[in-house]
Amino acid sequence: MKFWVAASLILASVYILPSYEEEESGARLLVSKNILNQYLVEGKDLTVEYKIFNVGSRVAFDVVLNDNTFPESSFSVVSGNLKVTWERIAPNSNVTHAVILRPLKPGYYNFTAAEISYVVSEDSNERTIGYTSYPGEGGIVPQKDFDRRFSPHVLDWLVFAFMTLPSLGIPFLLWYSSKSKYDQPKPKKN
Amino acid sequence: MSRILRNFIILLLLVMPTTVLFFEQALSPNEILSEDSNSGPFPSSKHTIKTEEEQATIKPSPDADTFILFTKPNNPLELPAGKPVRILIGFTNKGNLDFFVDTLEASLRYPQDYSYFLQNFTSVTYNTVIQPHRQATFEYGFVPSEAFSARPFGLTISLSYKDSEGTVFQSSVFNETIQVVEPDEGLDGETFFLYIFLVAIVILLLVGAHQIVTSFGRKHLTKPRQTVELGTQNSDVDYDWLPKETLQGLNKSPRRSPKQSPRQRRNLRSKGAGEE
Amino acid sequence: MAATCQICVVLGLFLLPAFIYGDTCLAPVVKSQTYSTPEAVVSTDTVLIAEFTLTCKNNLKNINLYADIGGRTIPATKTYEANKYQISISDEHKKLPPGTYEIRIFDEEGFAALRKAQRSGESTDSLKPLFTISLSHQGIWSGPVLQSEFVAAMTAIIVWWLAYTARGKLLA
Amino acid sequence: MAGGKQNKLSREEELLLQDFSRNVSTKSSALFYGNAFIVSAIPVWLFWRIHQMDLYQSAIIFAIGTIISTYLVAMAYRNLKFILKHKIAVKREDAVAKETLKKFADDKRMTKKEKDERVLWKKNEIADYEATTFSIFYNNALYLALLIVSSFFVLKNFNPVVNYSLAVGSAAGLLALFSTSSKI
Repeated sequence: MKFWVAASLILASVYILPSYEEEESGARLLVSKNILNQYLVEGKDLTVEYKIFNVGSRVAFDVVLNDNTFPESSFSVVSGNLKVTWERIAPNSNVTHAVILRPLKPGYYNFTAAEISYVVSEDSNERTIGYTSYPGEGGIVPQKDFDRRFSPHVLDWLVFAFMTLPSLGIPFLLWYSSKSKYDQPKPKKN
Repeated sequence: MSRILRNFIILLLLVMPTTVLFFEQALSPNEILSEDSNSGPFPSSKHTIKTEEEQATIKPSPDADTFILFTKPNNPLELPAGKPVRILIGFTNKGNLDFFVDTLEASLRYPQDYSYFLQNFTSVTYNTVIQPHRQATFEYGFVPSEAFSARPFGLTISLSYKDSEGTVFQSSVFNETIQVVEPDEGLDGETFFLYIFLVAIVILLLVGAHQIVTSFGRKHLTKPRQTVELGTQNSDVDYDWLPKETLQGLNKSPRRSPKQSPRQRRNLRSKGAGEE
Repeated sequence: MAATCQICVVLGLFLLPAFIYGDTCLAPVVKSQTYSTPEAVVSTDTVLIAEFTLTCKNNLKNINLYADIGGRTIPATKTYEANKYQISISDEHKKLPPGTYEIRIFDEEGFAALRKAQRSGESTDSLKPLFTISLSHQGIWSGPVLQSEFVAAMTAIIVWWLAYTARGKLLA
Repeated sequence: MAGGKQNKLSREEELLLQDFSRNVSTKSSALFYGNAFIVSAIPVWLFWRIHQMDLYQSAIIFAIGTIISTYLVAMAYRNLKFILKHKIAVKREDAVAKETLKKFADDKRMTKKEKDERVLWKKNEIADYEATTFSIFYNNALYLALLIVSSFFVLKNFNPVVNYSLAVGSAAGLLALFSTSSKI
């Protein structure tokens, strides 16, 4: 009987021990939040990328990434979700998450950090709360300014060609008609 | 029989913990540098610069735990010169006072003597408050200048913060000698075509130059030779003063030496005398 | 006799974790929606996103899923809506060329088999995924090949050149 | 236009020269100003749509630019027409003469002098017509080319208002300048 007690004790310690003894260096998540845009343009895509690195030595459990720094009034979600979870993130691995938003208003906007919370080890139910890195201040360019610099205005150029047609074409046709009527091929002098 | 079995089970139980631990770390060796949070004070050398001294005295706070992770080149010991380096700095507030993270600065220093600054990177101010038992991540990027390639440098990155009572702390998140290596410029498509384009232009220029040289040269050379040929047909030498016979003689047999028959010589002499 | 039952108890304890994940999703029904970065003028990197909702006949809830895209295995992110997952990949424009990407989704077992196959080096195409989502990436539009004002300027200059030659003829 | 050729001009040429004075009739100057206005209005559309300048805010600059450019372009029309007219007259002389003579060959009543008069008048009219139309065509082409090149390449990075005023100003100015000399 004694034997059985010893066996179960050892077995239990096997599960608890690792988490207890290295509580100090449990899972640790570093989360970077970047905006992958050269220009922030009203009405065009704004890509937000979160990279979660587990630099601790144990698996991070029940990781929740929640970003409520984009108010509905000024950003609409095109694709992806602002609140996501991962069951587990293994140590020394990283996970990428992306969200595509569309700014609705031009002007300056301060992009602040999102929130991350996770459980350091399987049995401890105390959640560690952290913040991601923050991209900082960004200027959202109004659609008109952006178009002036980048959109090809093909239609406008066609209308321009159409407008210049009369002021170039008519004089040419008139001149050409009278020229051809009176012009005899010039004898090749020299 | 059961005794053997019992020993076997005990052995199994003893062995199991190690397998479980091993399994946890099975994925890949932990190459990310786990750095001890409070590195020793700076090597105080005689001619420390004033800021250096100030830094030396500021201690990191025991309640703060920082962690550094190089994301762009994921090996911190070799940084390509001229290429941007991105790092993530984790900061955990273990104490029960708010921490106010100020600035983070990084600098490349002379490997033998850390007080000698070689390149000071722009420092970034974060101004973030971290409540107790909360964590935060900060991102920082810098570009080691191209001139520094293939030499060891001391890279120090230090984060300065203060707690709600105003005591200032500074913990040096990274303080090692690293090697700045040649950026391996893969010859990707673009640069390849660029070279071809340049070569093409050079060839074009050469051909053009050759063309000009030859055409200019040909025009120059041919002109004098032409004049030489013209000379014999209608040169401006006036032949009419020669008596007819000598002219025919000259044209008929240029090969014969200009020996004249006695009769001709006699005529000549008498004409010459007549003229005198 | 007692010894044998002792062994099977210990073995049972030992294998306990494996039993929990046993049942797989039967007849999965998938509704997916994909996104890929349209233009390079605005964004610095290409991002491919696939969001999908999985409903199984034996109505399993929020099971763990893993995705394999061209050799990259990443865990599928779970969102706060039931059974809705998201997979996102981001890389430089050159590294994610236009084309259709086959995203193979594995459940726990499939994933374990996949890892084993990867570790032992054999090709992983033979493994049958739970289901696949094909994400078509049209490609990055990085500005018109020929600036439109350049075309306009060229035509204007050509028209002027014709006029200039005509004028030369007239004046000569 | 070497001096030698000048003195051989017959009386007929003198007559013709009289008509070639620089001041044009009101009808053709109206035509010139109309065309010049149309050409000068085109940049307004260009800058409004492509440079996205706000029409109302910069209405004044548009008005001033258009008026100045109209004046300069009309002047360019006149100059070029004057240069062209004489040349065209010379070129078209015999063709016109042949055609008019053929027309009046039958009625005997007209004296030789009157026929000549008629030929001269017709030639002058044709020359004037052709010179006008070609001058408008050539100047418009040059104006648009100058405008586009200067606005989208030379002054590319200037602020739109400055871009407009400089582009239209330089295009119209250069046009007037070029029209004075017969080389370019």
